[in-house]
Amino acid sequence: MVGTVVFAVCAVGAVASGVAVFVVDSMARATFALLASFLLTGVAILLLGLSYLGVLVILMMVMEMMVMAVFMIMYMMNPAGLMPMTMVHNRAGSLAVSGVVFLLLAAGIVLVPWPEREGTPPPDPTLALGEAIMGRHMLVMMLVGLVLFATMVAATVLATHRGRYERYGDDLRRGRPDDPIGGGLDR
Amino acid sequence: MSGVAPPWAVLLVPALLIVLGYGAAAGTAALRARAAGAAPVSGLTAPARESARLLVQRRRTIPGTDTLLWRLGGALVPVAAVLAALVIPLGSTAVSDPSVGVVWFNAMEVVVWAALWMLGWGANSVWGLVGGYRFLIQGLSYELPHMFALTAAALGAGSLRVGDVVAAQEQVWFAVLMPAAFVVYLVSALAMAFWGPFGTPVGRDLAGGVAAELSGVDLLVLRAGRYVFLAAVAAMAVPLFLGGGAGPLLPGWVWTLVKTAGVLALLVWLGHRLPAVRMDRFTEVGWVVLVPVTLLQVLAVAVYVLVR
Amino acid sequence: MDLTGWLLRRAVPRPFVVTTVGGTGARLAVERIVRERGWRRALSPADADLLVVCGPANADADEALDRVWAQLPGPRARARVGAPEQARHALDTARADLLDVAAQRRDADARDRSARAAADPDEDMPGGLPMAGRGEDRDGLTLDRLHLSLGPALPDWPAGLSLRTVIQGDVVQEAHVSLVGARDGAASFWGAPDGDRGGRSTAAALDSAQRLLSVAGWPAAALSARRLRDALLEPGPRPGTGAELRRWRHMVGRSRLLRWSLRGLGRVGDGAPEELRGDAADRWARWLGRIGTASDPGPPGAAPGGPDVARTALDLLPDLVVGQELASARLVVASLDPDTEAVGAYAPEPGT
Amino acid sequence: MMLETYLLLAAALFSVGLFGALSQQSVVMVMMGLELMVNAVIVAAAALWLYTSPERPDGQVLVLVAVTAMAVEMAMGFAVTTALFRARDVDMVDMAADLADHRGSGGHGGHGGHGDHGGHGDHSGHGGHGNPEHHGGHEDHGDQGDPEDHGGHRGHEGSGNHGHHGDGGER
Repeated sequence: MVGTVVFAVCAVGAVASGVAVFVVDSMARATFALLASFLLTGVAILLLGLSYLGVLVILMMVMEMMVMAVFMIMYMMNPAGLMPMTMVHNRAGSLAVSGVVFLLLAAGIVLVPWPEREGTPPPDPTLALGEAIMGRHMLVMMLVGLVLFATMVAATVLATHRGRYERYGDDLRRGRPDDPIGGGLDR
Repeated sequence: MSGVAPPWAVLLVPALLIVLGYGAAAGTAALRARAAGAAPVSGLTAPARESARLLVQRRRTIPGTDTLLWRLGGALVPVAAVLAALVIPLGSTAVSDPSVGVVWFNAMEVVVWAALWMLGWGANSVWGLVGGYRFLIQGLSYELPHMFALTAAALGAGSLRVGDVVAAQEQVWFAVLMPAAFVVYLVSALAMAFWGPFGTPVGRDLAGGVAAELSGVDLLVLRAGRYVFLAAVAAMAVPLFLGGGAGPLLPGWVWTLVKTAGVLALLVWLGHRLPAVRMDRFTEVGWVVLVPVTLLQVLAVAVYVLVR
Repeated sequence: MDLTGWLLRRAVPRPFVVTTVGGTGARLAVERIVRERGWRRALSPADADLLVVCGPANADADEALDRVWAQLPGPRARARVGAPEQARHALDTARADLLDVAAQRRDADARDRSARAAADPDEDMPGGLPMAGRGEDRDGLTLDRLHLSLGPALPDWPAGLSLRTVIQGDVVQEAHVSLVGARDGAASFWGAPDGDRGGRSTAAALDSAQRLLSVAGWPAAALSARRLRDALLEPGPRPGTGAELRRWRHMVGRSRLLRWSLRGLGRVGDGAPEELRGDAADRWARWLGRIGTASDPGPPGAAPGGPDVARTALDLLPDLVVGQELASARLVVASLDPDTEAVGAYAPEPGT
Repeated sequence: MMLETYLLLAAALFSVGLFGALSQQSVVMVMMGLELMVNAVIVAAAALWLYTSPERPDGQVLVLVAVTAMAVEMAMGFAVTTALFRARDVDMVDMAADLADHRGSGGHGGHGGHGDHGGHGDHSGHGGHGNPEHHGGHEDHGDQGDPEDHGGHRGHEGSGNHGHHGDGGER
């Protein structure tokens, strides 16, 4: 069966590239390994019939990883991995903890008697999702929107060291902002 | 309205895209020849002769390159173009018409971000790296307006399926109904194909930018991939805004090709007539002007859908 | 049949044109032939198969040129055009070298062998490259700083100019100007006496304009400017050129996008010579004005700036590009377009 | 049976992410670990939705929330990293431990964090051969490397290696 084969390839590939993230020396390659892991899980989600969420994961992760790549290069030492080095602490402990967690989870997954499926998947899951977040679960949508907006503002405030007083002068009377490099609209 | 094509059509997509892309390259060369004072006809063979040169040219090995990412990046550009084009209907049939076709197109088109950045990074050169950064900021500037333009079309049709978007334009084309979204789509089409005025990631002032260290087949793949990608985004404008294969007399697939060629010709002509847009200036325009404009466009479309 | 040779004969060569100080005349001749044959100039050595050096040889420039030569991937050929008359023959010879498949194969094998011989892994410097250091920057992030040398072998760049910069990301943090291969007593091509109806002054402005247009990413307009420049420099009568010049000027002069891109870049105060004052958009408008007055058969336009203007431009350059992005820095250089041939030997003032 | 397979995939991704989040020193790498864990949640939620209660949309909504959480985590993570880096020149979690006020704040900031580790390798590369050799620069310009550059061995990042570049085409 094609679906099973595709899923097997995706699952193994996703875990393998997830491991690769913490194995490769080069930060650029680590970023793209993470991206590969996300893309493969995106395909796995597509196999479940969740076409919108699967494609959304792919779309979002490509953009997010590209932004991440920039920060990797900015802040990481040795981003190309040209000089072999390790940046880990307590490797054995982490390995043990995560190994135990995996075994526990796996045991739970195998042992728990999962309930039988109730009902059938909707013909168009995207429509079902849209009706849910615009209907019964609208609170979720509103919260998500608010959180995203708050994140934008907070992240910008944290990341920048120039406020409007630097830009428009102490009494905010400057007509054109005093930026190191001006924008296209002079504002 | 829409159907799904037989499997062999998967091969037809790249073939058509290559033909259209060659046309765009030849058109560019013809306009160039005219500007140089030569006969425009000589432009028709120029892309083929350039390909011949690049096929003979040797590939380069440079110390300190990230060869895996470098080669992968170049190959991704045409691959992303073909994948994005899979959902574009030719007439009334597409290779695949998933229920989220518009989002699929968007996701595949974003892959070019990764491709160009890998190319710039992998070559281990300042020019390439700066070119890669430039394309990222270009992406961050055009992507939101572009997404809202797509949203407007999807909203007008009430569906993310490309076939439904075409079907919704039986009365009036979306280019007429939502002109701002159409214009923004054309601008972002130029930007995502890093072509013409948005070609600074591979610009002359950076000695070729992300392509500065490429030679031979690698360069051929990137250059050809860029034209193929331009053809794909031009082709997507047809089902989204220009009524798909609708038109009198001729069959639907001919109309699709004619309209695609028209959009492509417009993009090529714009690339000929406009100087490069500097990204440090355009970013502010993108966020302060284009995002609100497209948001208002989406609002207008929403009201129209409600009162219709 | 021999596929490589067959493809090579059909390929259009792509020359990487480098100008040394004193080579403007040769460059114009080469650019003219390149344009007439439908060739295109390469953007980088990696893209090129011909290295065309315009101008007299000098030791400093030759060292840089040898490095560029080593970067041509091959098949490759090299041409030196010392004087305008030699251009056609030199390019024909280089093209013939390019088509000599057997010789190209020998060259490739020799390079492969020497590359293998030179390969020596170095533990401290991966790939033989030293590591980047860090430094203060304008955003207070202390990021990596890279050394980037702009010129002398860069397309659309003043002959012999070398701008050694320290950049972070793509922002220029430090810049030092020097001239490679410049010597006192060399004659400027554009400064030569103008015997032919003001055509030379207009051509000089057009040459500056085409360079700025190339850097500003408008290749089509730049190409037209080169064609008109070549027409103006022709000794005989030039029917129709005036009308075409007006059309071209109308097209580029109307472009608001271009003015928007140039606005606010490289602002020079009123103390400087008049040719340099204002920002890049002002200088661009002045060139257009000069082209405009000369496109009508009237009095010859003012001669382009002499040695003092060029020298002032070089002195101002470091301060104008520091804090700018690479794209802006290149536009600033193109908008000043210092006539490096007029300057003679140049040493920046001590302390800069 | 498919449900268990999907959940095992999720468990594996979660464990790998947990390992990364626990073992890595760099803030950005820790974030990569966290993202893998959120990714595992997405897979698990999607599979549970499909195989237990596909008629209720809650599973899908949970996936949407997880995707949002990922975006928020990344945006805030980078903002905090930038702020930390600007204020303290720190990008390692250990070095930021004094934020919790049980370590002195000396000793960690400064250039040490980077200098210890062999520098920003690639950049050098970029500087290194991007251009000088390329468009013909000067071999000697490294000697004006600024004194702030720690450790003299990276004083002249931009200069070297003219000879190598480009001399090895391959067929």
